Amino acid sequence: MNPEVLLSLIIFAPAVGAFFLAFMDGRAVDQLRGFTLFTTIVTFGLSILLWVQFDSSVSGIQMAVELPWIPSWNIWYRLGVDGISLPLVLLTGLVSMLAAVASWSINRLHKGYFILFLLLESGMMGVFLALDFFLFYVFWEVMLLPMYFLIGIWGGPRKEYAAIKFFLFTLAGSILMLIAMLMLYFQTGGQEHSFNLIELARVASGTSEHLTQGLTPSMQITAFILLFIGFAIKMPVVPVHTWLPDAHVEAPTPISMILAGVLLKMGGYGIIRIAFPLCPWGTQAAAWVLVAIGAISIIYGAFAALAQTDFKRLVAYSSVSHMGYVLIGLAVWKMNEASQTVNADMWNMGISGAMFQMIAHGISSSGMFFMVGVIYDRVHHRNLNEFGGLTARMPLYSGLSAGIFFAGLGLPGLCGFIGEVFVVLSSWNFSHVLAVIAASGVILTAGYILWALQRVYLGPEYKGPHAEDITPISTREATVGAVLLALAIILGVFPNLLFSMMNASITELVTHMQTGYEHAAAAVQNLQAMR
Amino acid sequence: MQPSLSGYLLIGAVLFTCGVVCMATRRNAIGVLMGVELVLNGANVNLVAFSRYTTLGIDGQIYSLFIIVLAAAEAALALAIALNFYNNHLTIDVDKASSLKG
Amino acid sequence: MNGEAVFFTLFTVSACLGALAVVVSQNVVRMAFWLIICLGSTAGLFFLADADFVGAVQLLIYVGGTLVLLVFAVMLTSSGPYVKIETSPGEVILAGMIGLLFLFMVIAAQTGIDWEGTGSRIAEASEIDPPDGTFDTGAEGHTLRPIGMSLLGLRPDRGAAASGTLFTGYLLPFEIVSVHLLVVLVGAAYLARAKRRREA
Amino acid sequence: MGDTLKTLLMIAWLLPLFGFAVEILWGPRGDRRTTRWPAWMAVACIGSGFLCSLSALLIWGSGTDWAVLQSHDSHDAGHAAPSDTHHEGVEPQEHPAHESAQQNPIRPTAPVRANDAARWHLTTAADGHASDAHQNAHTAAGHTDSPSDSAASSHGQVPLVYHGTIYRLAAFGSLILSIDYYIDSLTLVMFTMVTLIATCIHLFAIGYMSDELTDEYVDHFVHTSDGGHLHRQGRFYRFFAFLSLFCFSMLGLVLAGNIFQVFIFWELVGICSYLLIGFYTERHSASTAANKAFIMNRVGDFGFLIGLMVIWTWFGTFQFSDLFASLPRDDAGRVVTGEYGEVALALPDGSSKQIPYTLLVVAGLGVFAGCIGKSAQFPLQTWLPDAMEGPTPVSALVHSATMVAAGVYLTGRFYPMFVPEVLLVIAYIGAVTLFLAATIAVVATDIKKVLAYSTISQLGYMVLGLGVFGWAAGLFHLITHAFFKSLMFLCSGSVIHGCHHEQEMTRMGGLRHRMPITAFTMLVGVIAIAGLSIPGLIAFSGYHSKDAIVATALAFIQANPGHFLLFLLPLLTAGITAFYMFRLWFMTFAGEPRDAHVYDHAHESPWIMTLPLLILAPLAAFCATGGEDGLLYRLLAGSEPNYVAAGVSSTASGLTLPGHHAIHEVHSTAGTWALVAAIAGTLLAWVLYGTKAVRVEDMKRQMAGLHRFLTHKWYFDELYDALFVQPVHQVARFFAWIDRTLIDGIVHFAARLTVLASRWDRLFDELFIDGLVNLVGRATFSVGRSFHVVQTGRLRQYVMFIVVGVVALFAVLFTTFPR
Repeated sequence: MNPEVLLSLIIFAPAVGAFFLAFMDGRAVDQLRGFTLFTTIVTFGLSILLWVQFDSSVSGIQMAVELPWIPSWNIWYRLGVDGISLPLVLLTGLVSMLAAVASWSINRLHKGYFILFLLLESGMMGVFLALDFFLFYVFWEVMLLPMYFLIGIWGGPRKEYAAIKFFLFTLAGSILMLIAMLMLYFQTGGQEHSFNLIELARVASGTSEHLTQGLTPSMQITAFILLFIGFAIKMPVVPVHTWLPDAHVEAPTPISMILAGVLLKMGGYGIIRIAFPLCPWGTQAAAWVLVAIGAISIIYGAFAALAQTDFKRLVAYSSVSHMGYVLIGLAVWKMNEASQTVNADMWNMGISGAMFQMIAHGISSSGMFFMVGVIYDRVHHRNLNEFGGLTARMPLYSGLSAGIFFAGLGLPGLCGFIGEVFVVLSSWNFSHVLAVIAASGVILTAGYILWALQRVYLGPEYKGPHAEDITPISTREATVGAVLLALAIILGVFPNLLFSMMNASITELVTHMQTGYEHAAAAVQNLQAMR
Repeated sequence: MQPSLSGYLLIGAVLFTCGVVCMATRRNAIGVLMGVELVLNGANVNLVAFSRYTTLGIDGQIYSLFIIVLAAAEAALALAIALNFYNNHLTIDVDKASSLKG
Repeated sequence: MNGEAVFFTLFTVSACLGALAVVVSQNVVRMAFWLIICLGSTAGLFFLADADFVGAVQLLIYVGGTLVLLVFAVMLTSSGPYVKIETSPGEVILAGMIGLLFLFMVIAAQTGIDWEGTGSRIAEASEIDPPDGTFDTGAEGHTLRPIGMSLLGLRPDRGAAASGTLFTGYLLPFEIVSVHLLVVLVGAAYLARAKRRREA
Repeated sequence: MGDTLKTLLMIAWLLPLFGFAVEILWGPRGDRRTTRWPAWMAVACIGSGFLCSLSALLIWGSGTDWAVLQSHDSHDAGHAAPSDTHHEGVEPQEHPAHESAQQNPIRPTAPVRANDAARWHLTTAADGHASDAHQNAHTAAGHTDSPSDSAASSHGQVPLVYHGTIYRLAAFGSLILSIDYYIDSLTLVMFTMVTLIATCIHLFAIGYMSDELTDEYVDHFVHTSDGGHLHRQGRFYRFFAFLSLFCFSMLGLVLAGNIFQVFIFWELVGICSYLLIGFYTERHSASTAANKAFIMNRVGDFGFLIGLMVIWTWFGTFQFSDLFASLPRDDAGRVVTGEYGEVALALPDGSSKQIPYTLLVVAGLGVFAGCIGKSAQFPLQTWLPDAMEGPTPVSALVHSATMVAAGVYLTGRFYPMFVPEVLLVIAYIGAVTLFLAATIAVVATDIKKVLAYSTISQLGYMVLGLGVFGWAAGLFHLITHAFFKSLMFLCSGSVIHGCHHEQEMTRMGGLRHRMPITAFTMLVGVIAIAGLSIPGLIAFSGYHSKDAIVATALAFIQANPGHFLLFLLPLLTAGITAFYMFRLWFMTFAGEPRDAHVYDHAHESPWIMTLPLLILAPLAAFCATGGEDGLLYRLLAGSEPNYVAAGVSSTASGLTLPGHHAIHEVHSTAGTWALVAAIAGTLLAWVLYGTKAVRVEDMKRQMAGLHRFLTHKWYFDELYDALFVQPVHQVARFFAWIDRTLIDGIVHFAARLTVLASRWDRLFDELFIDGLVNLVGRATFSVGRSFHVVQTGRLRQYVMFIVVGVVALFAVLFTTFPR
């Protein structure tokens, strides 16, 4: 299919679906559900089609779309896909589809819910496909509002608090991003300001004269800090993570799935798509801090998870812990005095591992939230100490849950392992201490996941309320779980499926960053000479 | 006493001042109107004098003609107003016409 | 002392005295009379200043028209006690003082100006032919013809070169004034028509 | 041949996975719960695996014309019998061979990565002093697929290593991670051993687990809240599915061609162990034990991961062949260090890299930390006894024969990467472990716990053996131990089954009358583990293998007298081992029944459970026949790293690692000491428990303090609880508190501050800004109001005002701009 049509369709198909939903009868719940599911399936099918058309040997952007949007400000409708965004697009399609299936448990205001749900999917797809900073920002914000309402209307008891917290945190991040965006817009390009991410990246890795005038190294550092904080909030990392447990706990199950499965990935994607290539010098300057924050997130998240008594909160903190690996993997960029990357392949591996970890976490974490949701739908509580004995009552459910939780635990053969271990392996090259700290996460992860499994699934009998409502898992629920588990296994056994997709792009990114850093170093010398 | 510019201007000034004082002191609406006529006349004297003694040429005379015409019109209208006022108030004492008092 | 000076002095004195009498006299009818004297003298002054057409108009319109109108008005409204409406002496004195102040000021202003120099400077700056100061003393009178031409849109007094764009005549103002007069007449008639009093 | 071997082993490896998939997916439906077919499926898979492995071993042997054995013939000729000490005279003639071996070191050629193409090359010279092995080696090489390019570098190679890639996991530039295979004789022996024992245990489990074949299983160990016992559906299929998954993982671990792959399967066996220990999910003790096992393993794996990170960062590869080739060793087997203690690696891509020596130590210790966890060595030994919560076949297979031995296997497999300092640590850890576990076993009364501690102790032996440079000895013990320990566990399982899940030995006794086959086979195992023998006539496997370790230890302390504990502890423990094993046997099978109820209901197990015992018993007894000249030892020694045989003298750290020759010299001495200790232990056990000549209760009372110390397992659990578990929970709670209180507190504070600021803002807005506006309005109004007096409405006054205004204006003008 023509890339213009295909990419735009992927983004706007859900929105069109939402438009049609608006004209449907709000009482015909089954039709609403069915139509939403159909829309998400179509979207996922389109993203599969994108995958089919994708050429993984090409390192740059593919199927680029360029249409003028606001020409007076040089804002374009630019879309495109490369090895970094494609997996996330596929993940978005998949998780949205499964979340649509999981949305059967929504029991009020169906029409509004499904409309917002589809709009949310549009926003997410747009974020991953946009190549114009302005467009990116617009989609970023577009996705924010439906999320706010989805949490705030269909959430749990403290939904208002959670929704506002989520919104304010994310908005604070967006504003920092906006500042950085305008900074880059006005400082780069010299004669012509641009929001084009590719163009900006090209400038950032341009000749040193280029950097002395426009995007100076010191400005890169400022821009990077702004962008990083913006994305870090989304990711999230300690200490700006506290919106996550609340949002997760209060959000309805399918929204938790999307939140964990896709939204958190936007932070990582933003860093790798925007913060890194636009500020190579800033990246290098902040690398150690990034890795340290990542390591702290791992340990902190794991410890915090260990202390939780709310099942969903535990899973939420596990997300914090797991996303720490992403940050570490992205930032293990070590330079020597000669401005050369020490062991660039290691960094390549780190980024790949981080990307893999994002996908893996998208699968395992949304699976975990779904599993929590399944039991919550039955007994309406999440207190870890009031479960037990579910293996006997719900054997299939327990089996699927165990599999998915093991994926979260980082068990080999399941997707979580590859990401974690690859990141950890690549991190020793960067810093011994941080690598050891990151690696020690495996113990704590095993601790909190196994302990949770023991308290929830094992044991002689169920201890909490509503024992009579525990019914075996339905086919619909089992399908979601089984799909996620199957994917976890496939990715765990054949990680190269994903790595081969990303390899060319990540290699190019690494080269790009190296070039950018060299030129920035030269620019720094120029600036010093000028003084 | 030879006619000269300053002489004319002096006459204009006297007529003007008299008109103003007349306007200020008459309580009779028609008296006020007469004061206005005097003021206009003083101005006319000036214009004609300028026309005669300076480079203004014929323009001054034409201005004074217009003023005379306007004065006539104004007089007609003012008298109409005065009559109306008289019809309404049975007096033409302008001090009684103080509805615009703030 | 030639005749011109004599007439000038005569008219000056009668005009000024007439004006003063208008101010001083309390009776409206007398005021009207003194006003006639004053305006008539002024018309004489106009004649002396070579503005014979203006002087004629002055006599015609003011003395013959406006004042008659005023006298009619006085008669229409002077029902008994209202012919004389006394003003308080304080007010008169105050007005007189302010009037004198004003007069002094105006005289001071006009005597402070060098009229000759100003005239020549204006003539230099405007680069136009100064009027020769004497109009054609033809059979039709001093100013009748030029004024008539001006009102029809021509300026014969400025010479052929200047009668182009800059010094057009007064055709348009003349028309406007004509219409204005018409409107005023209609308006005056409307206002002055007898209405039945509400209260009555 | 490489392809054939690879195919056979991969079939043996993947069949259990297939079995697992079928059993777990198809098992739970309806009436399939009560059929035995999952078990037979599992047996078929693992049995076929065994046949494949065995045929692979045979193919390998015949392919090399059993060169391993032949090459040792010369060795044999040199040292006719272990007990014969005249070999000292032969020594001088062997030295030239030594020298020549050192002058022509066999360096592996720089390996070229080959995907899916089995390549073989010469890695080791099994026996440097076998001068005439040269010929045989050449013959062997001639028989294999292709002439070796490195065969010219000659000296006496024998074993072949086939390695290659199965598929690639990921590649980042020059960094490649893949699933590889690495086949040498060790792999083949391990495969055969694992599949054989697993087959037997599967068979046994069919009988042992048969009470799960019901829809209404009553678990007497679990009490529900209403006071009754737990009733649940049987889970027969699930047990065998997990067993199959375990077999797959274990075989994958053995087949692994790179250390990363080992790590993968390492974790997988860990999770299988978790699932199997926690098989009775309803029992809290079981799930807790499973958690403990997995988490303690993870602690070890944390170290493993650090080792992996070091290796990956510095070597850039995980493949065994590349790693071994990268580490430079001089002719004497010492790791070559530079001036500042750095080691110049010869990386597979031809480049070189300087690695600090300390990092090599870190890498070695890290990987060994994984082994500590998996093999339950000190200080991570406490999980294994708890793991006995699992069904007995699991204990037999996972927690004695295979998985826990994986640590030892990895130590052996990764041996060339361990520098002497690491080996010393390994040796001490082994020594401490074997002693510590044995002492606890002396006082344990649960029949499975005794065996568990015995397992830890024996694993300590293996680790010690490897640590003191007895590569083959350690692995030899691994194999023999696997046989006799699985036998003993199965016997104990049979006892437990026969006594209706009674595990306390204090309630048993005299059971040999009730279950003779079990008693007899158990005795075989006990003799084997105790290391008893009649020298020169008959010796069970344990004697040979333990002998080899003790001999190595003796040779080691002779070279390094400061480390005498490394000999003393194993020697002492040899006696203790004999004591507690015979104590177990006497308490269980001999004497009078202590509990009539148990005795009366005891019965011999059905044939499906005794058959495996009967298969394993002869293997346990005779698998090591011939000792160091026997088939098994030779097969293992064939894979020995080439520098081990000659020993390494005075390394940088001052250690001297004994070579085969030095060990041989002291073999008979050590053997004699070990035998004496074993016999002493046996006699003591007989006196205390067989004859009842001494009252055990009195002894317990006399040494109450020691007894309590031992029954509390040296207070390790309490120590760890206080040192790690509680602090971790504290820290976790603290972090959660930080999260809820501090970070959220800051957020809330900011929020409240914002609200407060907004309030102030509102006040400011209402009071100040609005006030200002109103003020302006009011002022304007009042000013206007104040002017209203001027607005008299009187015309004449207005005129006056105008005039006054004009006058004033003029006055101002005249005064301001005077002429």
